[in-house]
Order: sequence, then structure tokens, then C-alpha cells
Amino acid sequence: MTASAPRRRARTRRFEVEGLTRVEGEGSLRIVIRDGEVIEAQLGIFEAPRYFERLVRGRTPDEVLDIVARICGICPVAYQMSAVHAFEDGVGIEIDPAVRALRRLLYCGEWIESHALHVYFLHAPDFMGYASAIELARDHRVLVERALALKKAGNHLVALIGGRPIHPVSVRVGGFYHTPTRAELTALRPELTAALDIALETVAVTTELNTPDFSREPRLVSLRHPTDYPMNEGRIVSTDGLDLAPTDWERAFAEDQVGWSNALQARTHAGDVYLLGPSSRITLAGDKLHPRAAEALAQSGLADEIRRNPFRSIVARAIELVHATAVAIDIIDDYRPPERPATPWNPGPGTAAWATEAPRGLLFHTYELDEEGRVATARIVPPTSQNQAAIEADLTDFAPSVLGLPHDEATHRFEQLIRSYDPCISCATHFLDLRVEDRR
Amino acid sequence: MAQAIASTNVPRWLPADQLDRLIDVLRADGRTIIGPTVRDGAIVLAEIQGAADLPAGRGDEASPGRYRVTQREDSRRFDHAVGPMSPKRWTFPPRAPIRLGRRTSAGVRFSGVDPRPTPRPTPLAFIGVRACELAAIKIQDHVFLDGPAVDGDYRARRASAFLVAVECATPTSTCFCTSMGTGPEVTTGFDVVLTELDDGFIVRVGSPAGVTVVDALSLSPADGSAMKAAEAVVAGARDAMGSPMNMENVHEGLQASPEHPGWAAVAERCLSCTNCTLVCPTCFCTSVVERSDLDGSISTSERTWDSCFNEGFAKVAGGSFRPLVKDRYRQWLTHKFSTWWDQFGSSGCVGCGRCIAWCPAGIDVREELAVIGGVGPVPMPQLSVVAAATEAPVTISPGSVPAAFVTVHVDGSSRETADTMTLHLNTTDRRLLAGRPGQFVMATLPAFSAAPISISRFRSDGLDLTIRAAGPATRALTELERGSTLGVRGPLGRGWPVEEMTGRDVVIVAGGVGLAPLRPLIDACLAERDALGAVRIYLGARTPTDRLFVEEVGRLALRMDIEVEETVDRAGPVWLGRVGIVTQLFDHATWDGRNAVAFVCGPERMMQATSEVLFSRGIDVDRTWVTLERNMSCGVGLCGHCQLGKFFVCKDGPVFSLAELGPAFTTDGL
Amino acid sequence: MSTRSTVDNALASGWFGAGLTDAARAHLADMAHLTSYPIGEVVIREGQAIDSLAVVVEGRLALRLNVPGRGAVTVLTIEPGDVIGWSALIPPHRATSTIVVLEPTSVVELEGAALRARLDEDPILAAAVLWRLLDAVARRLSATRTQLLDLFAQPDREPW
Amino acid sequence: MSPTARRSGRRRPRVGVVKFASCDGCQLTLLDLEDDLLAIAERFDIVEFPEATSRRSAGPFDVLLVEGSISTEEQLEELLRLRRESTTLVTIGACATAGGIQALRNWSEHGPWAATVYPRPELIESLAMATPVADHVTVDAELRGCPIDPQQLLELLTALVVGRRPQLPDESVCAECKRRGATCVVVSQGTACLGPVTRTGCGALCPVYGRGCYGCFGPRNDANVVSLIANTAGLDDSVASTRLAGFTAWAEPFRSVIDDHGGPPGAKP
Repeated sequence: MTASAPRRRARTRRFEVEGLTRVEGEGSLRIVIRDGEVIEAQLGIFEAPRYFERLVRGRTPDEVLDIVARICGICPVAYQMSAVHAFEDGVGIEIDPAVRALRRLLYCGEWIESHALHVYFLHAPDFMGYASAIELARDHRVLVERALALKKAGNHLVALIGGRPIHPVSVRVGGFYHTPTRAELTALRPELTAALDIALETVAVTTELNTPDFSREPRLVSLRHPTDYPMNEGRIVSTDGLDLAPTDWERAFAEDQVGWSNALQARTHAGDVYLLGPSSRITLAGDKLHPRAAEALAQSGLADEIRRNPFRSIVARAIELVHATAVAIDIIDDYRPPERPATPWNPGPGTAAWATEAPRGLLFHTYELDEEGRVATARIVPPTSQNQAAIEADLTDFAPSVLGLPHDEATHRFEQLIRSYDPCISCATHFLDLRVEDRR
Repeated sequence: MAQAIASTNVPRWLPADQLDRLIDVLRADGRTIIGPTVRDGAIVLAEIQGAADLPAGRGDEASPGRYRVTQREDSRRFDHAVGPMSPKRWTFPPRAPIRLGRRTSAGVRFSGVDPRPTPRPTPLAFIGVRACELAAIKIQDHVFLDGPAVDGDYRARRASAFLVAVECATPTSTCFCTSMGTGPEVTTGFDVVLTELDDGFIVRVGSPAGVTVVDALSLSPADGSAMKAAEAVVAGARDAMGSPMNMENVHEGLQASPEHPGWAAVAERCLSCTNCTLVCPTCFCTSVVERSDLDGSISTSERTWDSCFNEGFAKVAGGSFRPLVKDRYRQWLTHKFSTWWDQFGSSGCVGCGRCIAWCPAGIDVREELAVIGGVGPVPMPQLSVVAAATEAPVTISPGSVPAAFVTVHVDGSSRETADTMTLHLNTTDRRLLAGRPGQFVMATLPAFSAAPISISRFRSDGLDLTIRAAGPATRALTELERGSTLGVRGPLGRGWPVEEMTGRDVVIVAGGVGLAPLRPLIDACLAERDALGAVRIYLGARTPTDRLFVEEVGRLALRMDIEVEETVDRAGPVWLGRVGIVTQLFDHATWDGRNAVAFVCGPERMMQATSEVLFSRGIDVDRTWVTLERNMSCGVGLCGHCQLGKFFVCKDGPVFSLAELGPAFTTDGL
Repeated sequence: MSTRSTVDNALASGWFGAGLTDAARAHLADMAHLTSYPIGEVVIREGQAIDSLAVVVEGRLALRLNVPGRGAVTVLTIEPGDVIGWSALIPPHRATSTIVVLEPTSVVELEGAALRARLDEDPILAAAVLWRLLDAVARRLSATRTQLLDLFAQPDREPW
Repeated sequence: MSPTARRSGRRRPRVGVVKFASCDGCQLTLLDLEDDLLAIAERFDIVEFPEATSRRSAGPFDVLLVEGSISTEEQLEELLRLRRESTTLVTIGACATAGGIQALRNWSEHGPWAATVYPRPELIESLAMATPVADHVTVDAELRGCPIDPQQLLELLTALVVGRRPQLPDESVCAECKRRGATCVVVSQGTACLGPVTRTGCGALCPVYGRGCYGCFGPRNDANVVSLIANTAGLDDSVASTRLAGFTAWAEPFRSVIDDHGGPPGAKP
């Protein structure tokens, strides 16, 4: 009786974070554990929906490029890239190789800016015990100053090619409105060379970070390209043998809505969760990394851990910082401005679909174009909403290992885990759109 | 020098394929070459490396709101009219740092000459300059260099510019230089002038510098047939423009038509986008942007092109003097074609047509002039085609107004009203101490814009400034404490005509802070009391607590030899003085104003009401003096902000007689 | 009890009376008398019946309006030569404002009913007096308009 | 707070950075001020900035930078609370100042219609309308743009410290276009451009990059949109509503002109 009493009263522990910090957008965390068993692990997304798929209806492809950029202030280029490739594939435009190179350069700029932001401003403070990079700077000013220099180099690339670092204006279907001169690009080389050193340091710094011990065998998905590390082009592949054209995402995956989130969650048709992002790319296409990045990866000796331990994604981002910076320098050295900034094309009906690799992972767009070539329907599946289910699965697996910790510390561990996927909640919430439309 | 020109004033021949020789000679002098080149769908001016960068075989066509580069049969390099840019971009750049300010332990410090000359401007050579642009340069030379204030930056840049003119061959439909008498013939203001033919150029010189350059080319004289062909080129250009407009009546016509319905009509189409003013080669209005570090201890004042079409351009704390687009279009067109004559002795327009082609809405000033200014077409006399270089090079007169902000110390300050302070400044600056009643200064602190402040007292060792905290800059000034410093430029403007008082009765009417600029005048009255007739001072304020210099006015009121009356617009029960508007202080008075001179300062509407009553009492418009508030920015007539009709309030005023102002005093939105 | 000549002189001393013909002024003087008011006295109270018109000879009176919350506000002072109580001539003969004495004041007072009767039977006198009154009222009206503009008002403050 | 007091190192102003419905780009602009960020962090006490720090504060704030439009009832309540906590409230970006791109949905369904029927539409159809912050609370200053311009943000922060008026001129994009020496795309190419009616601040980015302005910074005062459509090349009634229906579509006079041209594309189901 005395012994049975506690057994009758279920022992429940709750870990809740109303407003997640150091993530893009507004999300919450809720984990409920009863009798040592995780019965709820929810990444809530309460960012207000903005209905982008509805907003682009009736718009021309070029207008769509400007609109979808606004889904995310951190990775606008990713949205422009997935959309522009979708339309070019849809209406059948061959783009000039110089344009292709320039777009990769632009994308590299965004990878650098976004990864530098996440590694140093959003994630590193967790490992080093600070509330923010600004507080980090009080004890490690040089480190933060160099982080800012790295981020700035990425912003400068995007700004030179796109006009400004956030919501650039130069991308158009068929190419660009304006292309930089060789001299303008070469002028950035010294800054990028310095940035490459900082990126290499970043690998060293992140490798040394004291990482929570956590290991699982996730299903990873990314693009894979015969010659390049995944970015603008390639087939969709996975750790369990998937191999699809970038236009065929819907043949393998589906989205569904859950009550606690303003974002849809994606799973495979079999209902399995999967994970996108730097760890996936390195695992599935590490052999295509730039030699400098490959070398850094080898030195870190963490290739396997990057796959198994999500906390190591910070190293994966560091490796990709090296890759993006080194590739950027190479592209600049080989750059010849295209004959003409954009290939002319004629608007018309059709289906447009494409996937590119945003900093956070595979970003899929598909559009139906009407007779005048205007958008009739649109569907945008950003990485964070595809990762959401996997994140929750990882939270469930991770929970037992921290139950011994004091409540606050455990909660902090959960937040740290969530941040390691660099969730972009602003991106994740454009969804409800069609549904809300249909409900009305 | 005249000798040298004469000796080489024989037209020479430069073969088409040797144009680079001319360019090389100029580059050899360390000059950067600015010439026409095709970029982004227009023939623009830019640095060129050689003749290859020139728009060979390209021409242009322009009509209201439309411009296109065209392909030509021949391979001439200068057979086009003017593009959107003019040399102004280099002689008077869109942005220029003109003042540096610092807060040091020793107080605030400002860089010397203001506007500050560019340390060492790269010497430039402009190639392809047209007659209309030479005329525009001459006009800006006059604005910036002939005083009273001189723009040091312009002087430095202009002095190092070499001008290779080219005779116009193919004007566009927007060209009207023949109507403005500025072209198409190149007649003056150039160093070298070319006339382009298919196989080469006729080369003539217009200055000693030009002589040196052309001599270095050792060219053979041009033959007669080439000279004939050259004459045909320019004659053709003149004919292409058709019969010119008659501009005789435009000066009076525009100033006489401030209420013409045409203004409202054009304002319907006008986008107030400022394009016309920014492509104009003579427009010179600017504003100053303050840039500073986060705590404002180091600041750079950057001068940028501004435009009278911007709402903020004529703004003061109370609002804009030109609230409507109609007002601003009237200001621009009237200034350009009419009041410019009063200010600078020429038209402000050279007929280049840029404002027509580059107006996105396609507004054609020629049509507006016809509608509003009574301009009609008439034939004009032909001018000789080949120019004789007679005019001497630009003469640069030294500035006769304070060219810098000096640091002055605050000895103390007195609170006048809730938002008005009087700063007691110590200075040994002779200029400041020698100021006269009614003059003002520009006062500033690092990182703040400069504000016009009237001098409210002259002392042997300094002066008083009475400042109302109307905005952040003036508030910062009112918060200065004993021992702090500020930058002051002055004394500026024309003060009260003190001499007018001798042997006359004096009437002084002040409203609110308007008493500040009148106080030195009252001091002068006391100093010369015996030389004057009756002295009557009428003061108005909003409420009893808004009165300035209360104790001092109290002491004045006790004097037997001066009449002082005060009133406020409204008061509480404790106020035993008069309540009512200031004019009620004397509209029943029995004095006769026929031998009186009046000085009035206050809000414009109050001064208008006052001057009517004064007139009814016999004080004529040439004996009533007012001081006007406008948004003085540079204070020396270079920035254009404070224009009122034909006046720059900062240098022609701020004190004016009603006779001088005429209708400008009562017309809205001027 | 003031003599006719002192009243006439008093009238003539101010701009209102001075602007009348001698004859007209003499007629008024016949029916007028001098009155003095000490500081603080309320000569007329807003809304009350008013039965006399007066021309100020010396002193100063405040024309006040009561503003709920702000108390009495002086919107105008009445100076020598000015007229008060013109409502005495115009129905409903009620005061439109309160008038308080600020300085020892003397006025030439005309009894309302008598004056109205006199003007009714003498159109020439009526014209003379009413022209002056019209002038006085017109000046006060235009002054009030200017006052309404609140010319010395300050622009609003900004957050910085 | 007087400028002198500011300089004599009175306590650092407490700054908050918060967001509603938006893309995070404008607050990211603060982190993009790489050269000045640490100096700013020394001058200001950044007490609330969820995207950048785990430290939280509910206020009070000397300066609150607000990003995003108001599109749910919760957001409205939070905004009202934040206004009470803030001395100077600054809206940053097109979403906060004009409703942003998501305000386009105000034309579809029953948005505007509801606004004419319900006494407090911001509550009734909080899911149907995305509205600017100034529709609900007093705004002390605004930074325009989609996204805001880093230099304008720095200017605002500097002005707050120094105690001067931030220099955010209300002039057309054309003015900056001409200062930069770009060639007008309307006159030289017949390209539709909102530059003449759009407020400057972007540095005339689009014309410099060879395309027409699409109005990120919203309408300037005196925006003569009617004449722009009637008299400039590339823009006519057929494309007017599409062109104006961008990131500041809900701001007047753009909104009215869009209405007069049958609403934005795709507004009708």
C-alpha cells in the first residue's frame, strides 16, 4: 500500500518553452513525459500564416521571384533559386553557363551569411554558455568580430550580385536584370580569401565544442549532382536509396497538418520522417565538397558523427562555410560576364517544379501556369516543415538522456537540440494558405 | 596671352583617326578624360580611356518623356545631342563633404573654409561639350564664384577643368538653344572646340591652355572646303531647331502671373519627382545631410543635390512655404526663366531640353511657357558660325562673407520662456562683433544641422543669441550650459537700416520671439536717442508667460522718452495688462506716421496685419521694414532654400522694406 | 452728479466720442452721466440683462469668458475710448461676456431704454451713433479673427 | 532625454526588437550592421530580441523596434501591451508600416467588406486582414522598406543617441537615381517604374540594376499615382493594379488606385 501509492499517481514532467529564442520566427516547445516515457514531443509553430501560395496566384513568373523572396529574410535567395529554376524548367529555357555560375555564386553568398549567422549567433552561445553572441563578444570579442567579418563577406556577395543582402532584386527568369563586371567581382576576392581563413577556423572551433552525447540512425535526404556539391541542381537522393528528379518531389513525399502547428509537416508516403540540411548533404554528397572543405572534414574526423549526432550539425555548417567560400573564390576567378544578362522567353501554360538546397535543406516549389503564363496554383515546401516531424522524433529519442538533469538545464538541452536544425519558422508558416482558402 | 591666341587662332585639321592624339596630350597632363559613351541605353558622360569609348556611329532621339539611342549610317563620334548627364556632375558633384565637426576636450571644432574645397581634385578634361553646356557652366560660374559668397569646392574643381567643345550637328526635338541664345554655335567659354566632319575635325582654340594643347599636336591648317563644310554643319543644326521662341516677355510674364490657372493644370501632371531639376545643368539647390558616429562626437556634413520640387525643401518648424506641387512648379519655372535674371543677370535656362526629355510625365517647359509666360514663336537673327575666342577666362573673386564656422564659448544663458533661451556668447571674432542690428548667424553643433539664429544683442566682448527650441537642432542649442561651445557663422544677411531712423519718429512692432532681432535696434535707438523723434515700441505675445526680456522691457517702459506698450492674445485673471492683438495697441493712436519709419518682426501673418495698420497711419511701404523667416540653410545664398521670388532671404534680407517685397509679401506659396 | 460739459469733454477724449459730430455728442452728453468703478468690480456679467451702454474714459476692464476647466480667460481688455454694453441697443439685451475692472475706471454711461427711444425719434443722431458702434464692433470682430489664428502657436514636439 | 544628457552617459536606452507577421528580414538588418553591431550593443541595452538572444524582457523599453503586420487577435493584444511599455515605438519595414505583401489578401474574401461593417474589424476578421501597426497604436517613427535600409536603421539609432531628427527624406526614388547617375528606365526603355511616386531610401536599387522600381519603400507624400499611370511610359491602366499590388499595396494612395483598377491580380476567387 505504501509502495503502491506512488505507482497509482502517474509522475508527469513537462518541459515547455513558450517562445523559442535564437530561431527565425516564432515557435514553441512542449514535451510531456509520464513515468519516464515521452508521450508528447511537439515543436509548435505559432508564427502567423502569410498565405504565400495564395498571394502568387495571377502573377507572372518574374513577379513571383520577388514575392517568394519575402517568405524568408534569412534565405530569400533560396526561394528565388527554387522558383526561377522551376519556371525555367517549366517553360524550357536553356540558361547561359555564365548565368548558372553567377547564380551559384549568389547562392554561396547566402549560404555563407546564413550559416555564419546560425553558427555564431544562434547556436554557438548554447555550447559556450552565453545568452547571445553579443554577450559572447564581451569575453571573446575577436571571435565575434571575425564571425561578423565572415557573415559580412557573404552579405557583400549577395549585395553585389543582387543589389542588397536581403530580398535581392537582380534575379529574373532566363538570367539576371543586371550582371556584375569581372572587376567588381574580383574586388571581393581579398575579403573572401580572409573569409576562407575564418571559415577554416570555424571548423576548428566548432569541432572542439563540447557536444551532448546523442546518436541515432536518421533518414537523410538531399540533392546530389554528378559534379557539384548540391545547391541549384541535382537529383533527390536519400540514405535509404531514394533517387528522384528534382521535379518529382511529390512522388516520394506528402504534407499533412497537425493541430499544434501553423505549419504542415512532411513525411514520406510510407509515413516516415526524414531530415534535410547540412548533415544530410555532407552525408549524401560529401564526396563533392570543395577540396578545402573535404580536407577540413577529414581533419575533423567527424564525418560519421555529423550523420548520427544532430548536435554536430554546427560542424557540418562550418564545413559548408569553407565549401561555399572556396567555391565562391573559384567562380570569381573563372568569371566571364554572360553575353546577355537574360535569355528571352515566351510566357505560356505549363507545370513548373524544382528543388534546390537552401542553407537549411531541400526547398521544393511547384507551380501551375495558366494560358497567359500566370500562376494558377502554387506549392512551396520549405526545409523546416519537412524537418519538423524528424525534429520531434529526435526530441523523443533524446529526452530520456536528460531526464536526470535539473529542469532548466534539461529544457535548455531540448532548445539546443531544436536549434541544431536551424529551424526557419518564418519559412515554415506560409502554408495554411490553401487549406484556409478551402475552409472559407 | 591675347597674342598667343591670335598667333594660333587659325583653324586646324585633325584627321578622324588621330583623335586619340588629342586625348593622349590631355592625359599626359595627368587629366582624367570625361566624354560621351553608351551605357544602359543612353549616351552618358563617363571616364573614357580613348576615342574607342566614344559613341561612334550612334546618335540619339528625344521627345517629351522619351529618349532612345539610335544607330547611324556614318561613324561620327559626336553626332548626338545631350544625354541625361552634364559636366555639372563633376564640377558640382551630387554629394560632397563640406564640413567636418568634432567634439574635443577643448570644445567643438569645425573645418575651416565652408564649403570645404576638395583637397586635390583630379584635373579633368571634358570632351564633347556643347554650346548649351558651356553656357550652363558660365551660369554656374557666376552663381558659385562671383560672390558675395564663393563655393570653394566648386572653385577648386572648376579651375582644374579643361573644356574640349564640339559643335552641335544633330539637335533633337527637345533642343531649344536658339531660343535661349546659347547655341548651337560654340562662341565662348571653351579651351578647344572641334567641328566634326566625316574624315576629321576642324580644331580651334579658345584659351591659353587650349593653345598649349593644340600646339603640342602640331596640326596643319584646315583647308577652305573643310571650313565650308564646318559652317554647313552648324547652320544645319540651327535650321533643324526651326524658328525660335520669343522670350522677350517671359521675365515679366511669369512674375506677373502667380495666380495663373496654368500652374494648377501642370501640377496635375507633375510628379514632383525632381528629375527636371537634377538633369538641369544650371540647377544648384542643395541640402546638407549630417553623418556622425553613434555618439555624435565626430560628424561630416555632406552636401547633396536637392530640388525645389521636394516638399521638405521649403520647410520650417511651422510647415512648408510651398505646400502644393503647384507652388513648387511655379517656383522652378519662374526662377529658371524669370527671377534668375533679377538674381544673376541672365536666364537660368540654356535650352538643352534635358528637363523635357527626362520628365517621366513628358511635361514640356516650352508649352508651359507658352501657356503661362506668354511666349510665342518669332524668327531670330542668324549668328556667325565660327566663333572668335574673345572672352577672358573665369575671374574668381574672393568671398566677402564669413567662410567658416568659428567656435564661440557660452558664458551663460537666461531662460526667456518655457522653450526659449538667450545664450550669452563670448567671442573675439572681429566679424561677429562688427555685426549690425537685424543680422543673424548660422549656429551649429557637431551632428546637428545648422540653424539660423538672430542676434539679440551685441556686446563689446560677444553677443547674445535668443533661440526657441522649435526642433532638435535648436533644442540642443538651448540646452547649452556655461562653459560649453558651439559653431557660429556670421554675421549674415542685411540688417535693419539704422540710418533711416535719424531725424524720424521710430515705430517698432514685435510679435513673440520677433522681439529678439529687434532688441539690437532698440539698443541703437537708445544710443542715438537725441537724433530721433518719438520712439514707440509695441509688443505682442501669446500669453503673459511668452513675453521676452520681461525685466528689460519693464525698465524701458519707465523711461519718459520712449513709449512702450504691451499686449497678449489671451491671459488668466492675474494679468492686469492689455489683452488683444498687437495692432490694437495703435490702431486708435493719434500719432501721425508721415515722418515715421517702422520696423516689424513676428509671424508673417502678424506682420501683414501690422503693416496694413501702419500704412493707414501714414507710414509708407518704403519706410516699413520687416524681417522674414525662411529655411536658411547655408546662410550665404548658395543652397537655394530660402528663395522668395527674386530674393535669397539669407543674403538679400532677411530685412526688407515692403516696397522691395511688393506682392511677394502677400502671395501664398512663393 | 457730473455736469454736461464734463461729460461732453470725457466723451470727446476717446476715439469713439471724438468721431461723433459735436451735435451728436452733445445729444448723448445730455442723457449721459459719469460713473466710476473700483478695481475688481464686475460691471457686466455674462448672460445677465443689460440696460446701459458705456464709453470708457479712463482705466481698463477685462472682457472675460468662462471656460469650464480653465476658469476665467481674458480674451480682450477694454481701453479708454472703447465701448461696452452695446447689447443694450440690440435685443435680447443680454450681456455676451463678463466685464471686470482691472484698473480704476470711469465711463460715460447711457441708460439703454432712454437711448433707444432717443435714437428711434432722431434718425440723424441714430445714424451717427450707429456708424460709430458699427466701426467699434467691426474692429473688435477683425481683431478677434486674427486672435483665432493663434499666430504665436508652437509646432508640435517630436519624439526626439 | 537631452542630447547632452545622452552624451554624459546617462543609463543606456533599453531597446526591444519584436516581430509580428513578417519574414524576419528587417530585424536581421540590425545583425547585418556588421561594422557597428558591437558599438550599438554598447550604446544601447538590447533587452529583448528573441531572434538574437535568450534573455527576455517584457519591458519597459525606451525604444521598441516593431517588425511585421498585425494579423491575429493575439498579435493585437500583444501590440497594445508593448505600446504601453514603450516610450518611442518605431515600426521597421513594409509589413509594420504598410501591412506588407500579406496585406494583399485584404482584398480577397470578406476583408475590406468586413471592415465597413464591424465596429472593431481588427478583431472580427483578424485572420482576414493584415494591417499596419499604425492602424492600432501611435507610432513615433517609421523605417520604410522591404527590407529596411541598413544605413537608415543606423541613422535612426544614431539620431536617437545624439538627440537629433533622423534624416529620412521623403523624396522620390528618382532623386537618388539621378544622384547615382543611373539612366531613367522609363524614359530610355519605356519600363514601368514606380520610382516617381515611391519614397527614396533603397538607393534607387532597381533602376540602377536596370529594372523598374516596385515600391518597397511605399508611397511618398505628394505621390501623383494618377498622373504616373496616365502620363508615363510602360505603365497604363492594364498593368497599374499589378504593378502597385506589391509590398506596400495597402498604403494610400496605392490602395485606392488598386481598388479603382479592380483589385490586385488573383484577388477574385
